[in-house]
Amino acid sequence: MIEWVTLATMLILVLALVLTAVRLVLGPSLADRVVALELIALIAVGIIIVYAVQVDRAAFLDVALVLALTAFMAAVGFARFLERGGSGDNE
Amino acid sequence: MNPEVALPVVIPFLFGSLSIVLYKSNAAQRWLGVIGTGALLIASIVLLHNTYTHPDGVLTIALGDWEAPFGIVLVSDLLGAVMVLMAALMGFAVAIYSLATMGSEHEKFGYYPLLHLLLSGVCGAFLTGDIFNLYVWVEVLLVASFALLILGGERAQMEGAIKYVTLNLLSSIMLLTAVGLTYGMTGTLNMADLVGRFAELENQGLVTVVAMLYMVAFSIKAAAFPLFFWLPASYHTPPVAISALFAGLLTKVGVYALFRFFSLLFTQDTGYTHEILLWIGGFTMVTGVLGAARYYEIRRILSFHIVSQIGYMFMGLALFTPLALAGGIYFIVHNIVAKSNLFLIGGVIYFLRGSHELKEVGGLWRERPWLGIMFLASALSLAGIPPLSGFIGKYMLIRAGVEAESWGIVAVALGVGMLTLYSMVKIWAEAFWKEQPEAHAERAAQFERTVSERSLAIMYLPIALLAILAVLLGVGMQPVYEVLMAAAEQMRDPQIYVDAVLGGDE
Amino acid sequence: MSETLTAIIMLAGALLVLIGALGAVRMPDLLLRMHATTKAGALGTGMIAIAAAIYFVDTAVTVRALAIVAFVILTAPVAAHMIGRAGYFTGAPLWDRTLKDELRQRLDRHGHYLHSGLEDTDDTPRGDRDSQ
Amino acid sequence: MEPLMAFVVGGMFAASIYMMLRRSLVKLVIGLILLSNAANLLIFTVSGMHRGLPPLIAEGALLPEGGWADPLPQALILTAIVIGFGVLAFAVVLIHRAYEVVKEDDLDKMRSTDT
Amino acid sequence: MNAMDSLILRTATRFLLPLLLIFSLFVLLRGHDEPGGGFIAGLVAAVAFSLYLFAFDASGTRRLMWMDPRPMLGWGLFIATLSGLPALFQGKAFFTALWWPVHVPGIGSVTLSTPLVFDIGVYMVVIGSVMAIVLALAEAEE
Amino acid sequence: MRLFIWNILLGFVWVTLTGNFTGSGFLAGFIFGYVVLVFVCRVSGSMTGYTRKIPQVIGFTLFYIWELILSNMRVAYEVLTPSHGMRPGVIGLPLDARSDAAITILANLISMTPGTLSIDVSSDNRMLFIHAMHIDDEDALRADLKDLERRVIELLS
Amino acid sequence: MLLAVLSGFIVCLLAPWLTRSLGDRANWVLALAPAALFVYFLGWVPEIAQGEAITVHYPWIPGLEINMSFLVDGLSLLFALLISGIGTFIIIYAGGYLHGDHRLPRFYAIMFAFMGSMLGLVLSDNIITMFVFWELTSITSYLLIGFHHEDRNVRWLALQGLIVTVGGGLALMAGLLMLAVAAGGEFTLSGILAADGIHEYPFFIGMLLAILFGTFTKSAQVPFHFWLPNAMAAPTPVSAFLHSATMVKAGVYLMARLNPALGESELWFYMLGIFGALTMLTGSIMALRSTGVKAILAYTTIMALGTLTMLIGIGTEGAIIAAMTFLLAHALYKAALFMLAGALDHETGTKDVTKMGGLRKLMPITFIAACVAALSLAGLPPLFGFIAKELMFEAVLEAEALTTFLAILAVLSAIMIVTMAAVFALRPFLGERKETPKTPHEAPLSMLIGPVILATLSLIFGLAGFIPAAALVQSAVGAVYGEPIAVELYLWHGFNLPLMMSIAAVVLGLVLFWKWDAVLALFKRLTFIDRFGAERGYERFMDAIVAVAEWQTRLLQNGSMSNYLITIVLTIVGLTGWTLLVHTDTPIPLGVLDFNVYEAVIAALVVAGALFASVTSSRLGAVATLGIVGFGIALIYVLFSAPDLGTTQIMVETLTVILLVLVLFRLPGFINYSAPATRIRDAVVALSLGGLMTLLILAVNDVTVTDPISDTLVEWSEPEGHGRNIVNVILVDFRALDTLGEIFVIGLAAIGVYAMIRFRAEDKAK
Ligand code: NA
Ligand code: NA
Repeated sequence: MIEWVTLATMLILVLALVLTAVRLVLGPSLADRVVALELIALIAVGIIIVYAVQVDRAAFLDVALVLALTAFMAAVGFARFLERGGSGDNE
Repeated sequence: MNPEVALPVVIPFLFGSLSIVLYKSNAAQRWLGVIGTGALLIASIVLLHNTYTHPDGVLTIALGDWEAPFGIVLVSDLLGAVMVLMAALMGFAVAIYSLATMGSEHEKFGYYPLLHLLLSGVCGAFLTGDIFNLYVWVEVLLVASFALLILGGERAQMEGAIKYVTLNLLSSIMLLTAVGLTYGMTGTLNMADLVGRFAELENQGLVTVVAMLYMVAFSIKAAAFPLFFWLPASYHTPPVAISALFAGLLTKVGVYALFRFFSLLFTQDTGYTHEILLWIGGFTMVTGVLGAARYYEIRRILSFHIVSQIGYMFMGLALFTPLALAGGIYFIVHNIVAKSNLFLIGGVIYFLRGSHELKEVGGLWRERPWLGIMFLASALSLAGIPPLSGFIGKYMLIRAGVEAESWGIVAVALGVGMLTLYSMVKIWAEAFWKEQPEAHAERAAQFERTVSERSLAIMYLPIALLAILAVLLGVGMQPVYEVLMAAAEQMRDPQIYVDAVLGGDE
Repeated sequence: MSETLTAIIMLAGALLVLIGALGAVRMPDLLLRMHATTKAGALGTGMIAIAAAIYFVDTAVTVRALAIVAFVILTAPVAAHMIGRAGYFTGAPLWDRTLKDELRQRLDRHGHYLHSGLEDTDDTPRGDRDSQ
Repeated sequence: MEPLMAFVVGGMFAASIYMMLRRSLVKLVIGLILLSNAANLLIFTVSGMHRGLPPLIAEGALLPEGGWADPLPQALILTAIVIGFGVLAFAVVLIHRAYEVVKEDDLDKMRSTDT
Repeated sequence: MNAMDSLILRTATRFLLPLLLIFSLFVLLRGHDEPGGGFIAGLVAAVAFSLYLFAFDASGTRRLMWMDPRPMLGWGLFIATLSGLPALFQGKAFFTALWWPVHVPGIGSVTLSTPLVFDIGVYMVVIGSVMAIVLALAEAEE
Repeated sequence: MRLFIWNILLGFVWVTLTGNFTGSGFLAGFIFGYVVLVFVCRVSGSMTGYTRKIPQVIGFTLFYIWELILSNMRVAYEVLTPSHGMRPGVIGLPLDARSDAAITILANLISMTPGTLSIDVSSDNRMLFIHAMHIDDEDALRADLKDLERRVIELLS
Repeated sequence: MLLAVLSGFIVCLLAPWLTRSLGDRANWVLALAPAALFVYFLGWVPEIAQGEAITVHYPWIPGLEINMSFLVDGLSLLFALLISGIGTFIIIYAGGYLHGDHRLPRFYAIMFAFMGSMLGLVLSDNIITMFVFWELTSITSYLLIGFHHEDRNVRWLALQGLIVTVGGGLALMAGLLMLAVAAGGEFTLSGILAADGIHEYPFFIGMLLAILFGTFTKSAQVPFHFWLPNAMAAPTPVSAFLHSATMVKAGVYLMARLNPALGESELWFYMLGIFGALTMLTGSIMALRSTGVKAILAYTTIMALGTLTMLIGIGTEGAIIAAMTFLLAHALYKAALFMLAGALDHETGTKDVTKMGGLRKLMPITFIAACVAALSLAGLPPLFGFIAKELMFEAVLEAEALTTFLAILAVLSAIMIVTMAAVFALRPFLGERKETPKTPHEAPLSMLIGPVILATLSLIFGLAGFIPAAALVQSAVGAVYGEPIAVELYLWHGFNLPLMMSIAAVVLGLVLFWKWDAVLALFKRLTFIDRFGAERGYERFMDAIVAVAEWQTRLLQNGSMSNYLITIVLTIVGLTGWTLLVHTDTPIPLGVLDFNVYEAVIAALVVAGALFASVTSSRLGAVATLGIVGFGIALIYVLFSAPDLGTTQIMVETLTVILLVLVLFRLPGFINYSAPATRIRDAVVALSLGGLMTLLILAVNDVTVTDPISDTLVEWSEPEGHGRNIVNVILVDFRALDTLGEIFVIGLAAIGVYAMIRFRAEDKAK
């Protein structure tokens, strides 16, 4: 069972990934893109975990752990960028 | 196990990292600079001596005691050892020259560590027997050169650096790609191991395809036609000691790699590959020297000349006879000495006159005859005037060309020789023979006042050393010839290298 | 049993994530999108991690999965706060049906000062108390 | 997967070169980053791709269970990623400084050192 | 304006920083057996310090780091290079790994080794380098 | 005292990460944690107000998770249905919470709960600005938020 | 022998010091060196006169067949004696001429270096060593011609001489190497002269042309003659030495030397005969147009060089005898005349004969010496020049072909030479005294001793032709001809056609002298010669080089990064792609398409992200999309069993974003700098590289590797490497050197970045 469950989960997550990527492309503002990027990072965490289950290798969880810990740094960075006067809108 | 093979890498690593640790003391960095490069020079002399006297003519060290082809092995054959010696020599000369010319700001922001680490990258590239490790060394020296190139932060440096960085990165990535493809085809990274594995491949054409990728990647590094753009765009922008170092070493790594790869690994279709190299060589000679003919700025002239001279090295490799290969190596050696020295002399001219523009300087033959003589020794050597070093190189190559009946390249090489002389004489006539132009006399006098005789003497020291070497390499050629012919014979017989690396040399 | 539980939680988490993604696409302005992505994304991912913990039945793995959950839930609101405020301050437009905005007029962009509007009501200003 | 990746890598190479040709400093550096990634993926692809076989050895075992994906290209790519990071960090700051000095994003307006 | 002046970020940073740092040590020490290693650990630590930088300011981050990034990277390089030398005294080639099994409470029977020293060098270099870059940029901005 | 709790906490983190649930494992974690704290506190000074009561922490965590689930259902509803029903707005919530920790926890909690998202705290830390999906009934919303604030303050007192 | 040849260089090193310490008398002391050499070479005469040829061998670079081998036979000894003998007088003369010049030490040094080179050239047996000296004469003469280098024009003229002679020298080098190959790997002249089969060398014609290109340029044959008169910019002692007796004769020497080996070909005859004769005529005509004392002599030198070339080309016994006789005669009178011209110039301050007059009273010795030397130049009895000219006429009439053509040219030039000899010897001295910039009086002893002795020798050799014949000419002729020939030289050799030609030449020449002013005016109007002359050709050539250089640099190094990138990319695609298409036989197989949907979607997102980043006009959009690409790649790494890579990719991606946002906000947004056509071009270029990479991957993917080295590493990892994360064991142990290099890269980048940011910041602070 776990095979089709992981596969289904994977497909759902990938669908979510595509949708979020659409938002990232559409923008319109930088903040929108960053929001999308953050979600992509979270989805990536999910995908990695599902994959670890799928192939029955817990070692991959470590990757998810690192991603979960550091992904928000991108958001902080972009936020800093915006607050420092970087232009957030489409140029 | 021959620990001396690793020393040319380890010594600059140690001194380089120590210099970083002691970044607050300029004095300590200067001392480390001279001692470190001096130690490297000694180590490289020892290395060449041991390599030459070894019955196989090849020394190896398997790092970490992981036997080849599984770990990384450093290999010193005669080609590699000679190149290391030249790198060390240049490093030492430039380190001394820098004592008098490098501003304290440059020292403070890492000039000496960068110098050491550039040398380590160069030496590593010359010694490694592993293609991926070669990529790493190339990156080490490249990033060191990036940092050296921008040291000072002037506009020209930035503009030049962008081209330098971009195009060199493109080349590195091509190299990395080629390494990846090689591993994908053979499952090994060790050069000696590759010789056999390439030969076993069914699809020999694919080997040639990958060879092309290496050729382009290294040709960019070597600044060959039509891939040299980064060099004339950037080499004239940093302080002259750095230009000299670059001129002497960087492109030579690309050339060396071509020599290594196209004598050891890619000899299955020389009729195709080496013919292409020959064409590249010819065009490189011509375009480089024409570029030099155009300019009136000493460093720009010299920069374009680097390109031109690279063409001769290609010619040596492409003709692929023992004499031609020896001639090619000799050309590298000679060029390192003569070209770098010209840059150093250009630096002295700058310190005495405040300009690199030929139209703004003059009167040096009257005032500084010794400088003139040292210039002549280097410039005429570069132009291939006998009995200086450049002549012997040209002679070997032309002779090889005549023997191979490659008339086109012989004609080009000769014609380019004349144009080389033309532009060297241009510098001589303008900077040395011409009187100091009145319009710029004031600045010149101002600059000359700020140069103490002591620092001038320090500058003269490496210049004289290299000038004497330029003469000696020509006049006292016989022992050099023997080493180089032995190196060329090694290159013609890859089995020597393969046996030394894989045969468990203990 | 644990497989079924894994399946349920995992699928639910994934669906939650999908909802977050849908929200990211569908919602009309930045802040509204963030309502979707922050909550659904974080919780969905957290659930997937928990599903994995159940699946592997191994303390080390469980701890790791819980660590993932903790990190996600710790960092997601911080990230949301940072982006939200940066996007808001730099003028990301609000949905035209937004009813009120009590923040806009309190922002002194040049001094990067955000007024509370309560400055006069308290005699113990605490502006710098946390900057040791 | 490898044939598919061949096209992915090809597409990345194309995208990065196209980007670098846009004359803009920023695009140049982003193009370089992409290019570096593309090369890494290329190595990953040509040395064979395997699912679920990380080159990790369980405690007490001598070999990874069930086979392994080739660890050597992974080590190479890791080195290449790190090197790429260093180099690109330099490049990023370089364009930043170049822009400050030249006040120009258009690469074709930076010709003073050539001509 | 030397910080983003976000109370929330600052407070969260105070909380996350120790976690990130201890996580980086963890990744460093077990890298030989599980995913991780000096490089990744160094990056995690660098991310931690960058977070602190974003939440607070450059001078505070410098104080936090205990050692100036430049000598830190210098020492890292020096240590990493030195780790290759002891083998010479045993008549082996450079970078031949040497192992000294030691029982360390908490991690169990850990072997101290030159690769570990090497990895620590890597760790220092990565932190030093990344922070030298990031701090210099941030300070230039300020 | 706070630092000591922190140290214990880091010891736990270590133990859980290494999966080595032994006394010596905890000791190692404690030592590493101590090192990190010495390192961090040289600069940060004291760590201001953090949790003291473990049970309360656990209880609160459960509450938080519950809120999360609720929040997600609400969001799911909004995402999956046409969006015309939303009445969003930004409101300012005057704060009784005083400590940084309390304010931060409150803000993050609000971000994670139904239909609300913390944007920022005023520069004098006395007003929290919140974006809400529905401000049709603003008073009820404010009441909910104040209730949450009370819980947080209690937890940290 | 070696010492003798190298003595020039040894004295060169000592000369500056000697000059400074000896002061005014330095020239007399320094002249002892060439004088001693002269005596030394004189000592060889008896032996060589017997027809002996002696070779001496000192190894230098034996591996490259470059050795200090010397060949002493009649030819080389004749030259060695001329060089050392005339050299002696020149050194003495220079002391007077350049009296008080502070650069005299340098002058002597270069002069001795030149003398040494010249001796080396003529004495070398090894062709490469000879070439070494050959080039050294070019360089040293360059330095000598440019002695008055403050003058822009002088620098230009010196360069001209250098370019022409070195340019020719390069061709010569190729020719000599071909000759060595043709002679079966023989690098000594003696060996080459003895070798068989040179004429069968398939590239004989090319070889010959290359060698002749070298000798023609050096010996100022048409059309390379122009540099020689221009080289008169040199101080007169230099002109007297280089351009009369020595350097310009190097080409003649080499042709004479190789005559036995190459002379039998028709091409040799026609090349030398025609170009020699034309040079002879051109020299005479140019001389007739000149008014400068040195210019007149320079052009007559060209005439002489043409004559010699022509004679060697004719190559009969008589021609060779004539050539060697003429060579000796010319050296004697021309050196004398040049020194006298210098005396005139030195004393009057002008070089223009039309501005001189009536000097016979003030400078009687000069006058007499000039008359004697000029008589020899004109080829009048009883001087040695007469014998030479008669022999020349005789040889021309004997020529195998082109007889009439050569004879007419010979007589024409003889007429004009007579005229100019008269102009030189009579114009300045006879007639009314004219005002000159300086007040003339007799030149000092040092400047007269040379011309007087040399003029006297011209007379003695003319009257007693047996002396030179026996001592020098016969053995030289033997060397050039290749076998011994008996030579007898007499003033009177019967009333024959040559004598009649001589008489006609003298009569017509004197008529021309009588009408010289009119002739001069007429010739001066013939400016087309300047317009179309070879010198214009040289200038055009040099201009063309600069123009081509400009054009090429504009084309290639034009500063446009796009052009650079496109060129490089197209080179990669061209070379690699072409090889892929042509050198691999089968169509490249696609391989097994085996992938999951989600993998494909992630892969597609990576490409889509990359493509979007490359086309979007939003800078930050591009950066953010870079995030997708980065995460996507990380996922691919993870999905295909590389957890460490995934982690690293994520961390690096995060830090890259941090860096970008720290840096980017100062930069402007994207502006579209390119037109649609440009974008299409760029897209094509980009896709070509992408396509190439795809094909490469597919091709390599088709290769199956059976035993990668990594299998061994996996086996070693736990037992030998003490680690269970194999990637990490590789990184810190198996391939620690890579990792060490890698961290040095990181450290270096940090140092560079730090310097970039801070260096200028502190600049500003100052
Ligand atoms: Na060079
Ligand atoms: Na393969």
